[in-house]
Amino acid sequence: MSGPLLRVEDLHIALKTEAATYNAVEKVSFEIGRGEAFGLVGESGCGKSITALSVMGLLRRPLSLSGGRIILDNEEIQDASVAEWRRLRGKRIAMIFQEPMTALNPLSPVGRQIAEMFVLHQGANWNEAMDRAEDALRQVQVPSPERRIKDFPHQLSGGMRQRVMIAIALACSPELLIADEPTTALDVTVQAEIIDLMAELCAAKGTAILMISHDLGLVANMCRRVAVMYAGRIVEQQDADAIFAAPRHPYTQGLINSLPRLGERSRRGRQRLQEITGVVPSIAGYPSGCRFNPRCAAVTDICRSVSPEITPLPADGLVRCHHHG
Amino acid sequence: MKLKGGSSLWIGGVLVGIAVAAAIAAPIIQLTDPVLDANLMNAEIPPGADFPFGTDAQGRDIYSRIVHGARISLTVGIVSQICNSLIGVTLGLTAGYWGGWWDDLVSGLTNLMLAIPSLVFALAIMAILGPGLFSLVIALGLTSWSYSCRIARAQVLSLKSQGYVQAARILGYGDLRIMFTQVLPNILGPLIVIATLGMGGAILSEAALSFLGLGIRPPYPSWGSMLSEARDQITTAPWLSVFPGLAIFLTVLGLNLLGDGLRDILDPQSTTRRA
Amino acid sequence: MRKLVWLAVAGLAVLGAATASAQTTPRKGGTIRMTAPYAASFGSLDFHTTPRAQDEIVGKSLNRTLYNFDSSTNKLVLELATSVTASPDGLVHTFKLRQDAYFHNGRKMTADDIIWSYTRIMDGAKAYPGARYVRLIKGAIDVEKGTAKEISGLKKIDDFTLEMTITDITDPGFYFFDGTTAILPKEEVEKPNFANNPVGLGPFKFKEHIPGSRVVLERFDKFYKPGKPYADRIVVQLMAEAAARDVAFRNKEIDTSILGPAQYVAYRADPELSKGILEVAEMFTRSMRMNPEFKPFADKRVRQAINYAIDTDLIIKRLVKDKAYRATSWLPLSSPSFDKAVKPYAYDPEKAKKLLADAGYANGFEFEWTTSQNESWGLPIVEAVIPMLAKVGIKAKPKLIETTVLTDVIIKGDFQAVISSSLTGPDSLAQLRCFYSKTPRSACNYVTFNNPAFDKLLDDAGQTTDAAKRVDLLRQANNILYEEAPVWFFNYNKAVLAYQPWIHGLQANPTEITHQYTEDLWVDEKSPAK
Amino acid sequence: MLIVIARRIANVVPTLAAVIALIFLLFSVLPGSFISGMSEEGRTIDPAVMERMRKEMGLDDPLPTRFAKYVTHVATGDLGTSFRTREPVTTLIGPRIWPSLKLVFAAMTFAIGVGVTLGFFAALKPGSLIDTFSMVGAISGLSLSQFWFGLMLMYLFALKLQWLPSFGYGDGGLTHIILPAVALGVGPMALLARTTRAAVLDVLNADFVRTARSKGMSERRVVTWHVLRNALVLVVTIVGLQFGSLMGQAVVVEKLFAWPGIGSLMVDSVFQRDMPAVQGCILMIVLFFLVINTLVDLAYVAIDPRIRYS
Repeated sequence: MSGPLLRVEDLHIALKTEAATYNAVEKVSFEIGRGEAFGLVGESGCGKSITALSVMGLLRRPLSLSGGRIILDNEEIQDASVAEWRRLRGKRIAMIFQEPMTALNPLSPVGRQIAEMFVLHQGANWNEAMDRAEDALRQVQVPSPERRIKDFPHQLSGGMRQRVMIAIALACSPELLIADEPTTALDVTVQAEIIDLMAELCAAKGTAILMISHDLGLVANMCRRVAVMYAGRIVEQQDADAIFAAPRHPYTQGLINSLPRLGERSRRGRQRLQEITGVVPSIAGYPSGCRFNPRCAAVTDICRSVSPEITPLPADGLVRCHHHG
Repeated sequence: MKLKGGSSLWIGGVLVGIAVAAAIAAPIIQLTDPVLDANLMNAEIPPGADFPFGTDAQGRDIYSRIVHGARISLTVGIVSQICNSLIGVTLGLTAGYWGGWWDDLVSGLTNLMLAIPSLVFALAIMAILGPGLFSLVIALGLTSWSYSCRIARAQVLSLKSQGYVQAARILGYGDLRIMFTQVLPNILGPLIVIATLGMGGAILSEAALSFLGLGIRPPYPSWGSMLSEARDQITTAPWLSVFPGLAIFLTVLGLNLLGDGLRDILDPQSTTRRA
Repeated sequence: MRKLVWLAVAGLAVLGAATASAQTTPRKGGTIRMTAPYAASFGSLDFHTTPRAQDEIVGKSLNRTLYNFDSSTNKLVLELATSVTASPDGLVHTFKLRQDAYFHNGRKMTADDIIWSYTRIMDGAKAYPGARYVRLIKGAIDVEKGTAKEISGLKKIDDFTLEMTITDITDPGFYFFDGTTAILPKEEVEKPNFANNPVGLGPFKFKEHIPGSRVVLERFDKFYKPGKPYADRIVVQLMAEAAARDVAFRNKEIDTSILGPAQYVAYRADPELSKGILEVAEMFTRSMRMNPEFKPFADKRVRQAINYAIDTDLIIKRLVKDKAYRATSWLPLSSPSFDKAVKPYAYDPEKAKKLLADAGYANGFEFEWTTSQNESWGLPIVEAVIPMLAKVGIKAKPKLIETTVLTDVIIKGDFQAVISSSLTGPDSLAQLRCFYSKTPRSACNYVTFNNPAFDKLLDDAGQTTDAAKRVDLLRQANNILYEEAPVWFFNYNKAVLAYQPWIHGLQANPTEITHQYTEDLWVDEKSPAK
Repeated sequence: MLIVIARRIANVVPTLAAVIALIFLLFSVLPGSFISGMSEEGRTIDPAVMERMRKEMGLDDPLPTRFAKYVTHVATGDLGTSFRTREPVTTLIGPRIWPSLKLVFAAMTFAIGVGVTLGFFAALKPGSLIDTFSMVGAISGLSLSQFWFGLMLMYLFALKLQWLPSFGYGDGGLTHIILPAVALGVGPMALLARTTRAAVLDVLNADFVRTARSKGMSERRVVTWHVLRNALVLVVTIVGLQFGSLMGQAVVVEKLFAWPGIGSLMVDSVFQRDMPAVQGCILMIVLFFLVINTLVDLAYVAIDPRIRYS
């Protein structure tokens, strides 16, 4: 047993429309070690969610994998067969989605939806599976699980539903948990609880986490290493501490400046949080050169014509900018 | 829902376009007068050089009658759908806007309209008014406004909950102005889709009512009445029924395809999915 | 070889003479599958309550009336009586009744049953349609008004002798052959569910009725004609839709079917189907009535002009497909008063134009023509006539109404011109009274015809007991109608019944071709029906 | 649960009352008297008889009196006396109910069986041959004139192929019902194919289906465990509406195939101006609609837990 748990190499994801084919994700590479928590950060539409889906083998038309390798535990899985994927999903890689409201089947009791995991992957019969589902609910700290297993999703609060999602995802103690904006739809007070619960359970089971969020602060708290994506590419990757201390890419800097920070408010007075001007370009209209150039404060001529290459940084870090530093 | 890409819009548009063009240009593209050029010596001639679609029992040119029939059938479709839309939108807007007993009354009426199948209702109205174009338009125009009514009402309620209406009221706009300027543009897309699909339905209903002996008033032909008159001759003179039958089928098909295509453009949330 | 003689229309005189060949002996047993083509349901099986021709298709098997119409001689013949004698003044008729007629419940019919049935029909509170016929009997009207309990003109001499006093000099046969005057058994009628379990005197007894679908009848073994009926069962299928009937007939699912013009052509052209066509000149005259309240139609010359302007023969030939006989005047071909010497109005647009000019309508005029959708005497005819009238300057605007409303419109006089079909037999005097000036419009003088000479002829005909003289008077009256042209004389219907090769004994009944005396029908082994 | 049922039934009452009032008013202004319905080609009825009949039927009473009478009678289950047969309308309608129900159920079985199946498989493979075929078929089915299609079926299957009887009720067996049921069911079938396809596609794109896939379920299990039931909720509404209105839509098919149902009785009665019978038929048709839709509402409660508590 050597090497990282998950290695994504030079990943390309294509978006096919009737008119043309676009690269929704380009040249994305990263590694996640066993039990490690890795963060993928970016604005919506930057390609982070579909990167995660590609790792689950869940890309669906019009999206498809167009290049690169996904290696799980030294095994290439990007070309896995339908049956192989089925054995990977849920059992070795699990996923939590953003909307706990819609991610659960509204017509099925939550207990059953958890129990399915035991039936599918551990060959349990439904009675056993339901008992285990009750235990799973207890693990995610749902009160009176014996009654809740019969409840339908609409009878639970958002936080409770996300706990159910976690229970489903961790039911078979997977090696990797992908959490796609797991708390975005929740109240702020509940967010921390959920994050803590997730971190705690993963630590206990030795599960690695691929945490996907637009919230750099949240990710930095939880993950050891963080990658920042912009317009389909990873623009910077560093240790969480390093990225806060010394963000190298202007986009990362912008993200950090837009975060509210305790204690700073008084110092800055009534000054508004900084925002990154402009919007994420649409996939059909990526600018030439550096894709961030229309929004970048430090833009120069080269940024508009030449796409920046990767510059390695210390401690396995990297940045994709002509003017890093 | 669509066949493939925009092809349903395209095919539907062409089919409907042909029907509309035939209707508009009928007096020009007709070969003979559809009513007065009856000549019993020419009765029941199969399709050929002189009469491309053949002649009917009275010796009239079927092609010319079909071309003129397009006028009647499309008029029935268009006018009845305008009626339905007007009734539906007016009731739906006012019900959603004013609420209260009026809303209850309108939703009661809507339930009533849904409970009596529209063909049965139209049949009753036709029996009262007697056969004829006017009665037909009334019968079909009064009996299927429930969809547009529901959509209008739902739109008003959603705008109300978003505070648009209060804002407009604070600005001093009158009720009517608010309704029409705020609500109507939002439901125009779904309305057009409903009306397009409804036109097809109206043309089919016209054929059904003709079959039951309650169709259009002569002597100008509708496709339904031509089909209905020809049904006894289906073994002896099949062209009498083939061409009006095809005209109905292709036009309604065109309208349905067009409606589907328009829905993709005008009503992406598919509030009008046939229910 | 079974050989059927279908109706040969020899000239115009010999009509309704179709009978099955007697060369083979009729087979006993089998099922006869007839169709009821006029509506999708039967009205009622209590035949006193229903005047519909549709219902009488079943009624002819289930019931019997005092008289019957004999299609082979075109005469009214005694059915439930063996003889009748009339007093010299022609008003008192004494009937010797059959002594072998049994109701389906096994009871023998007597004079009481006839008296009871006629009295029931006159129940004023119920307004039975047959009252119009029974009203001929003296005192019947008092029962209707409720001033008498019994009809004074009906006297039971003994169980099988009945004396009937009538109020008009006429043949009572014209009145008492109609299905609405059927003789029914009191004890059964008074049961609560009679209409669903009808009992009568006919050759077949009731088995089942699936409303909207069919009636099934079974052979009645105690029927009074020896050896009859032949068939075990009769099924009368309801089939109003002509196209569906066509398919069913070709598919051999039914034994008889009424044909419209289009199918008449198709069946005649088909080598197999053409062998099974029965034709008869029915007593219906199709015409366009012209309302004299609409000014142009008040002028005789205009009415004649219209008769000249329309190429009636062409319409009959091409559009009606010869499924009709050209009408000369009002009375049908089968009427003894029909005048063979008179030629129908010729097609002569020039003469029509001249007549119109004489009448002051040189530039024509416009009128509204009320019509139903009927294929033989409705819209298709009107559509064919429109261009013909247009040629002489008359613009006709069709006004389509439902067949149901047609009667109302005609009775109310709410039309300028209306095309319809009228029953014109078998009682010629009664039919011509529809042009008698004292007959109100609501009764049947729909064009408010008023001609003193015509009135006089009818008065005389009503008072004579000399049958030949009456026939001649009515002939003259009919010819006045021809000259006055109160209507456009279009045609007399040719009813056409298609039948399968295995059914025999069909009668060409000119009062209504679907009304078959089923005791004479039989099917041979080739019938696919079980 | 009982409260839900009671509430649904209570909802039906005002609609039914409104229908009764509406049909009464509609048909009191119908032109042509019932007498015109009794007279046939050339045979007219004595005016004196007409007068008497009008009186007997109470047609000369003022409208409000007649309405009051009608309502009280209907409330006690008496639908009046037919003008035509002089029998109670209930005895007229009674024997028609079963054939009508049979036809409607057969048509719906066909529509659901074929429509839902086609729509379902079309949605599983969008853009495939079966999808294109089903959807072209469905939209064509929606564009067909019912009587024309019925006539074609009759010619093809009865006359040309001689597989099936062309018309009528027969002995109530299966062979007679096939053609009318197909003619009646083709519209709802087309609609259901489209709706089912849309519903299944909707559900297949739902987040919870992605969740199910992420659990490592086979596509087949995803469909049977999660898609079917959710799609059913969407389809059931359409089934209910179609089903409910089918008895009224059957008018044309019943006429064409000489099927002894409520629809053909109604058309006949309209043409014979037999108002009490027409009113009775419409009432039955509406009642059927309301009953079916109430049942569908209740079926919802069984299928969709979200409704039970709201």
